[in-house]
Amino acid sequence: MTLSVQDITVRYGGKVAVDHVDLEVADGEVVAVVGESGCGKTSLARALAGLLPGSAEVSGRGVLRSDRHPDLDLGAVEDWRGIRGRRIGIVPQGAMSGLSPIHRVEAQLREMLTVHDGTAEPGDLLERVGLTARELHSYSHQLSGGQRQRVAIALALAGDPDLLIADEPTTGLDAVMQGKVLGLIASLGISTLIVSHDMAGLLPYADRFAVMYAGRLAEVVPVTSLHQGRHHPYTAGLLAATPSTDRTVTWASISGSAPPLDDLPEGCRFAPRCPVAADECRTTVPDLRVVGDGAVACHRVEVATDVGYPAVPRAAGTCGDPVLTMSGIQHTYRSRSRTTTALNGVDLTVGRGEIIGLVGESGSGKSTLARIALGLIRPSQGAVTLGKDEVTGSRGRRLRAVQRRVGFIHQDPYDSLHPGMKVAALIAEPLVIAKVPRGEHDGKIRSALAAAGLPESLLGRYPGQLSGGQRQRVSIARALVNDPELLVADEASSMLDVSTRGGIATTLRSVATERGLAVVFVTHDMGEAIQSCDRIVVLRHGRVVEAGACGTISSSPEHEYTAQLLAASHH
Amino acid sequence: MQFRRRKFATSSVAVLALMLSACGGGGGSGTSEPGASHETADKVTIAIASDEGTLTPFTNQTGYPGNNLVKLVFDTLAVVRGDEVVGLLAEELKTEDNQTYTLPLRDGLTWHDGEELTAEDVVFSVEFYRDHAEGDSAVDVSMIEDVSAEGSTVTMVLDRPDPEFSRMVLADMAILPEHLWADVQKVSEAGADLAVGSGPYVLDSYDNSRGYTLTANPDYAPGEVKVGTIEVAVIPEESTQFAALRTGEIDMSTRIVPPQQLEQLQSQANIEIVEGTEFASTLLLFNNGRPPFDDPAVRRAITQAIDTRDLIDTALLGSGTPGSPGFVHPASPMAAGDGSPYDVDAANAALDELGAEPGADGVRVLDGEPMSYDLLVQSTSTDRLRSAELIREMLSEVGIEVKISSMESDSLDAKVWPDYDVAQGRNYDMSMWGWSAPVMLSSGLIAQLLYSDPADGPLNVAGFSDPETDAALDALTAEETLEGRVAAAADLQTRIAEQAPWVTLYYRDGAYAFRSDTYSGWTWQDGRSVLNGFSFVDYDL
Amino acid sequence: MSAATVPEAGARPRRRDLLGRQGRAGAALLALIVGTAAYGFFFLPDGAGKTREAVPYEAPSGAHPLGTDDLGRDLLDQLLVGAGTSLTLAFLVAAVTTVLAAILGGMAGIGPRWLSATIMRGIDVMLVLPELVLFILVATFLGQSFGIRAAILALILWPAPARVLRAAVLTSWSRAHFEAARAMGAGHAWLLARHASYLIGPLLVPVFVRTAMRAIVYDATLSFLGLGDPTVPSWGTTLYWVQVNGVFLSDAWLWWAGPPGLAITLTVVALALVGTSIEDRLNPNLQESR
Amino acid sequence: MSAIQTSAPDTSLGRPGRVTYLGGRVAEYVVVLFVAVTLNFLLPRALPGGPLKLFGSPEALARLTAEERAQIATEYGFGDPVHVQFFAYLRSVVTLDLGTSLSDGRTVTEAIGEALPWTLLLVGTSIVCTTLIGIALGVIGGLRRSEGKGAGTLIGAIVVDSIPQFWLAMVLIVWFGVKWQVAPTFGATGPDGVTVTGLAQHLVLPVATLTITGIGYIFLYTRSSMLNVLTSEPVQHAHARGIPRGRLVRRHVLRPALLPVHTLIMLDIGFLAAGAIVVETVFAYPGLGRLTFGAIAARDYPLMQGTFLVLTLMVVLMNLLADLTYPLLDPRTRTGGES
Repeated sequence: MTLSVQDITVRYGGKVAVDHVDLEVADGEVVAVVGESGCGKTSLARALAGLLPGSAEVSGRGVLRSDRHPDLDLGAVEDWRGIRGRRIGIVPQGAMSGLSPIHRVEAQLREMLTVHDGTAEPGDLLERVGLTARELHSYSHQLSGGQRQRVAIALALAGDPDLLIADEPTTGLDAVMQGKVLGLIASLGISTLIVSHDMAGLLPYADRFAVMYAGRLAEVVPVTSLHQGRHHPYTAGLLAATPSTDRTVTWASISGSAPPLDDLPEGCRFAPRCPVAADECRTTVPDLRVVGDGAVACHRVEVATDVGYPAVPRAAGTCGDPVLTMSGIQHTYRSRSRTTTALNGVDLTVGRGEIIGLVGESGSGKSTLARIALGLIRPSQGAVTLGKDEVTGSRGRRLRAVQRRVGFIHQDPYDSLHPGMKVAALIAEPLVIAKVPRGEHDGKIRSALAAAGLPESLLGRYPGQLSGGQRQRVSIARALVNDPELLVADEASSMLDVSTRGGIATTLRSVATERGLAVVFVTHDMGEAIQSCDRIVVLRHGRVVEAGACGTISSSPEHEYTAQLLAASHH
Repeated sequence: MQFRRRKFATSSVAVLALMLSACGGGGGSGTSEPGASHETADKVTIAIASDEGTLTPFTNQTGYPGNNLVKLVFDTLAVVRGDEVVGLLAEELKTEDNQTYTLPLRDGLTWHDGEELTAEDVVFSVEFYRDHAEGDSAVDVSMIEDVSAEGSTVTMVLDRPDPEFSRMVLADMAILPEHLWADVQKVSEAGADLAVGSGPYVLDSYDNSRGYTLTANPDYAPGEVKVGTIEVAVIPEESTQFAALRTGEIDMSTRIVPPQQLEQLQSQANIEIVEGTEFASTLLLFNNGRPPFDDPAVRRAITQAIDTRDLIDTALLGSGTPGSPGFVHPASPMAAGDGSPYDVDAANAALDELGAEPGADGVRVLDGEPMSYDLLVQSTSTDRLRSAELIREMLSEVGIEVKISSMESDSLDAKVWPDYDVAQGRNYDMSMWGWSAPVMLSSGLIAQLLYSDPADGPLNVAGFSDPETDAALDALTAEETLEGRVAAAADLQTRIAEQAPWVTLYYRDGAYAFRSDTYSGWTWQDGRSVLNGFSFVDYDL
Repeated sequence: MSAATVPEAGARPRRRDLLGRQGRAGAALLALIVGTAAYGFFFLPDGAGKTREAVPYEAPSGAHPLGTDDLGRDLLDQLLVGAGTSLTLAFLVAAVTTVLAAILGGMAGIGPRWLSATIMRGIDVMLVLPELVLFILVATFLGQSFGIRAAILALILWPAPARVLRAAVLTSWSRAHFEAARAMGAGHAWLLARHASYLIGPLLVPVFVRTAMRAIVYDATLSFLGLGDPTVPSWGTTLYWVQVNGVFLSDAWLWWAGPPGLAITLTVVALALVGTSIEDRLNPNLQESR
Repeated sequence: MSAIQTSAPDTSLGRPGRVTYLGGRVAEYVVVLFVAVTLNFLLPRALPGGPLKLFGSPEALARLTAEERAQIATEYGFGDPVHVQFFAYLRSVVTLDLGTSLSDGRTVTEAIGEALPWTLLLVGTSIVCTTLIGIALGVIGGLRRSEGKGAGTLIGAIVVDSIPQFWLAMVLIVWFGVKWQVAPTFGATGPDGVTVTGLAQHLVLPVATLTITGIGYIFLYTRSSMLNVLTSEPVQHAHARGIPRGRLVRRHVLRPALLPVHTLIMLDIGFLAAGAIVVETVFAYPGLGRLTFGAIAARDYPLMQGTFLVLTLMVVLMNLLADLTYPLLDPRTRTGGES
């Protein structure tokens, strides 16, 4: 047993972020701590490495064992020098931007080796993470994201640690690269604790999962028994909420969102969102009990074998007249002396009631295409028409009039809502801009609110008081309020927890069907596209590599790249 | 006659505005009492306010102290001692009719480079000044009709008799070495290598960082030099100069000690003050061409409302002489009568008589116009600023409102004296103004202030015009003897007092501080303060 | 950035406390100074500090707590009346500069490319010219009345803040809620009024404050160099007369030179406290570390 | 952030390259100099009294006839059309013939040449002192602030930053010069000419003035830069990787934190030279500042134009130097790649 901690509790000024958690990591084992944002997983990992800010109080016991070093009582550590980096290696969150910008890779590795008495050579370390000695002389800005992540792992290995803690090691990487990095970590043979929100992505690589919810452990389960036996409804929900590239597997979502730390429910904290919750769940805190190979904290684990989470509906199958037509779109960005072709001869048509998935990795041009559809970017060549009006030819007032017929859902739910406006004002903004008479506002707002699945009680709140899912629903309501013909959702769910993504997709589907809207759904997640769209357009380097119905693409991709994407989101 | 002051001195910085070229004998304060010891010194450090260029007669920046320094390097034919003008390079000044001057040169005169100084050099100098009228230090020699050398004697013949010629020209014209200056074309670019004169001091070095080093001329014929080296440091800030004087880093400050610091400096051990009369005047100028200042009665009434004694006591803390109504300084040989016309009741009565009744706000209304006037003042001249503020107070007592407008001196000049050409008119109500010492000491210059014809009165910035005064001026300049001029000047002063083309407010007194523990031989020379040959040389004239 | 970095989504609405403790202390100090100036302006009799009330150079006494100047005028009155002039100038300059900087910075940020380029080059040129020399030159040539001084200061001080504001405009324009609003068909006016004001508005305060600071110090320096208007009471004017009268070399500097110098320093400190506090708070990096 | 990330192209194959970039900067500076020269050309032509003022004393002018006036204008080149005058002026600037200082006999180039070394000495020493002290305090202030302390230092720096320069200069003269007599009050050299001790002693008070009034700015800037870097991801990560604090500060914080300070200091040198006007005047230090002030006081227009031009040139050169040296310190601008 490399690591065994008991009763870890982390408080921030009275708010409990991690609530009496026990955890063990066996020698060479890869343990994944998963859960939605705010569930305490990062706090747990940081507590283990002594990286919490001074304002946090930590209590509990923990022992770090190894055959090369004496046992270490983590609870008693006051000075973390000689522990971090040497006994516990850290791959911090966002390692992409966390390398020193002013030192070469070799210097950074040497520093770690010197500081932590490492015996390896920098070149060996790079080789171990799948890089070559060529990268030794590079600066971090000369490396790709995946390379940087590997360097960060090499840095963590320099001190030959007993335990590796990796916090969200795949953030910011493309799907294909995510798998490679996780595979690398799992193959190192070191006892590892990975913190992640992507449970499905870790399935092939983790030995054991510790599922956290609202600061508590919901379940601890070996990966081998994950698809059998009884589980916590939350674990089941997380798995069901991950969109599969197999169109025959349904995609579900967990309703609601995780509770804030200062407003935790009595009893089982998951009870308000749990489809099988009973009275007992709302009053009594469930203990972590051994169930099968693992342990589950649920009163209802016996009845929870088949939890009925709401599934994302499929298309009705009818597709109306074309609403948006883009033809021969070409776009180049110019900076001082270089030009970059972002789009090259893209055609796209979206009809009434249809959801089109625009899929591609970062840099594929999908967001540029969405912005051209919105009239935010004028393409270098090509034409865009909305209904009968040409978008590309309009300017000024006329362009703005066309834009008012399109709803836009921005990727970032945290920044796309003006922090100083209340929900009511946010939703009314398109009406005010379009100079819709005041009298009509109320009705339109209410109907949009209902369509987006939001209670009216939120109208008086500021965005800062809402969860990510709620904010994105505000964005949807705002996009719908002025009865648009077209909805453009740019990675609308990418920054949301996996549990709520399905909910957003459900809402989009229902407005497409009920209101006859044409929807452009931009995403980098092949599974999500297959599950929620009617047709899919795959973009790569500004060109369409494949387009077709979801079912066809899912079962028999024609282009190699499409197949790669499907493989990367295999789950 | 020539003005030695640099361009901005007339109208701006009063501290620097002591213009001291041709100087007046005149009563005054003579010499200071020297300290007990320290009659000679190896080295004396003095501070000046700004760089003075290469110390040639054409390149000094200011009249005082720049011209004074030049005159330590370059000697003149004559020098003013007390009330009289005596020969310096000239053995004596001989004239029968004030028109032909015969000037035998002293024996053994040499230039600093060892060359002999001859009568030809004097003739060359006169011709050189005639050809180089430009530049502010040039001497006006246009009245010399003929100059010739015979042996070591120079003879000059004037176009008409002028009793003030010795003082105005002979005592002011620095003699130039022909062998160095004959080829000089552009005098404004004369370098330090041309600063070779025949005076008591040799310019040893001039550099920006250390200022000037003047060393005693060992072969100086007219007398014995008492101070071995004079170091001249440039210190722009007045406070820094006096701070350095206190620490002993300098031995004399060429700035007039502000009255308010006199007591303080005097109380310090080893610092002494030498005081004397200065002839620069400070005026309140009326635009005589603009109503109501075209009426002498109004001008007189305002004159009566101003308490010049109070101005001196307050703005100068007593270090000044009240302005004489006839303009001429009481210490001048041409002075005639003084006594202040200050009388508020009389001023009020005069204004009442003119029909200027007080309006609603207490400001009188004259001919339908409120008596409210702008008073221009140079923002860099502190005593004039303060005086202007006091005048505002005084005139409000008689129901006249004054609005002070302080401006940079060039801008003020542009309003009072556009293009320095009085024929172009003027644009102001009232302005603070001042003339330098030469104007006070030369009857010809006084005439230039008042002649109504711009050709004869190029300095008539007040726009004064009065036929009777013109006649009085004609009479004055026609006099061929000094005595005659003094008498005619008395008539003129009565006329000025009556016409009041301006208010002569005061003449500042000079006061200079020095370290008595280094050198105490500082000697006051009227018109040239203490920075003059008498402070450094035991003359044998 | 993943959603995981955003802590506690349900937290209370963030009150925009832009000042903080230091800033509040600065604001209080500033209020005190402005109050004093207002007192001088409204409650002192006309001509206070301009009329002779006692003998010149009087040491502090009950009647004249700060003594009298070289004309026998009350120095306390001058300090109070001078506060009005100095602060009015500073705030006037700051206001004009801020508006100028906002307009030009804004145009450089969102205007057409040629306009933006022209303005930016202009700013670069202005920033490279030595400010103080420029002040002195222009003041020498154009005159030194209150209005001209204010105009010169504003004209010379605008480029630096304009550059800051342009950067802010550019940053704001790339914010998601701007893009969302633009996609709704919102015009520039709406973006400015509803969205930019929220982000840039708070930035105007430090810009204003910073300009006011520099205006006060520069004006005092100009006055000191004799390029002010020595007949209008202001702190710089008092210091000019201090200098002229050699007060620094006597004991009187304590009550004559000290108070205006201290007043300038205090005002600038107060402004700086407000400015740095707001800047600190608007800097997201610092906010996180709080 | 993400919005930009997804919409901006990043198939970067290196920046446009230093040469083009520097070329642009140099062109910019040429424009700056051109504007300065133009301003210089225009100012004397806008002044009261007109160009005649360049000729001589008012009294001398007063006697001139109209013909003589016209003749002078022609002689001094003011009679020509403005564009001819302008090109003549440009030519004189390019050939470094800045004219002759009004009647002090020296050429402007000569006067400036004499003054410049003193200003460089004074400003150079001050920059060294200011930089060392300011940065040291700023680093400490930044580190303490990151620990939630150091408000006192901040307020101290703000106070120091707020003191009017001339005021401080006078106070220093009175106390250190006159009262305690520990340092000379004026000038650059002692009575024995140029000696090391003499130079050093005469630098004390002016350098102290420039330093004290200068450190506040550097301090605030360094502190803010430190805070930015301390909270940056690379530093946070290095901390997480177990790099000890001392090493962390030395290796990972200081250099990136001082990068922007470097630029600031380079720019400051130019501005300090201008700021030295006050200090050099008060302490009678024989540099460019005193020369400028003297020229202004005496309305010596050619000299004024010359010093203004040289000061501008200094600022521009420092800007250029900052541009040139920055890549030596920051590999990101040296080796290309996305920023």
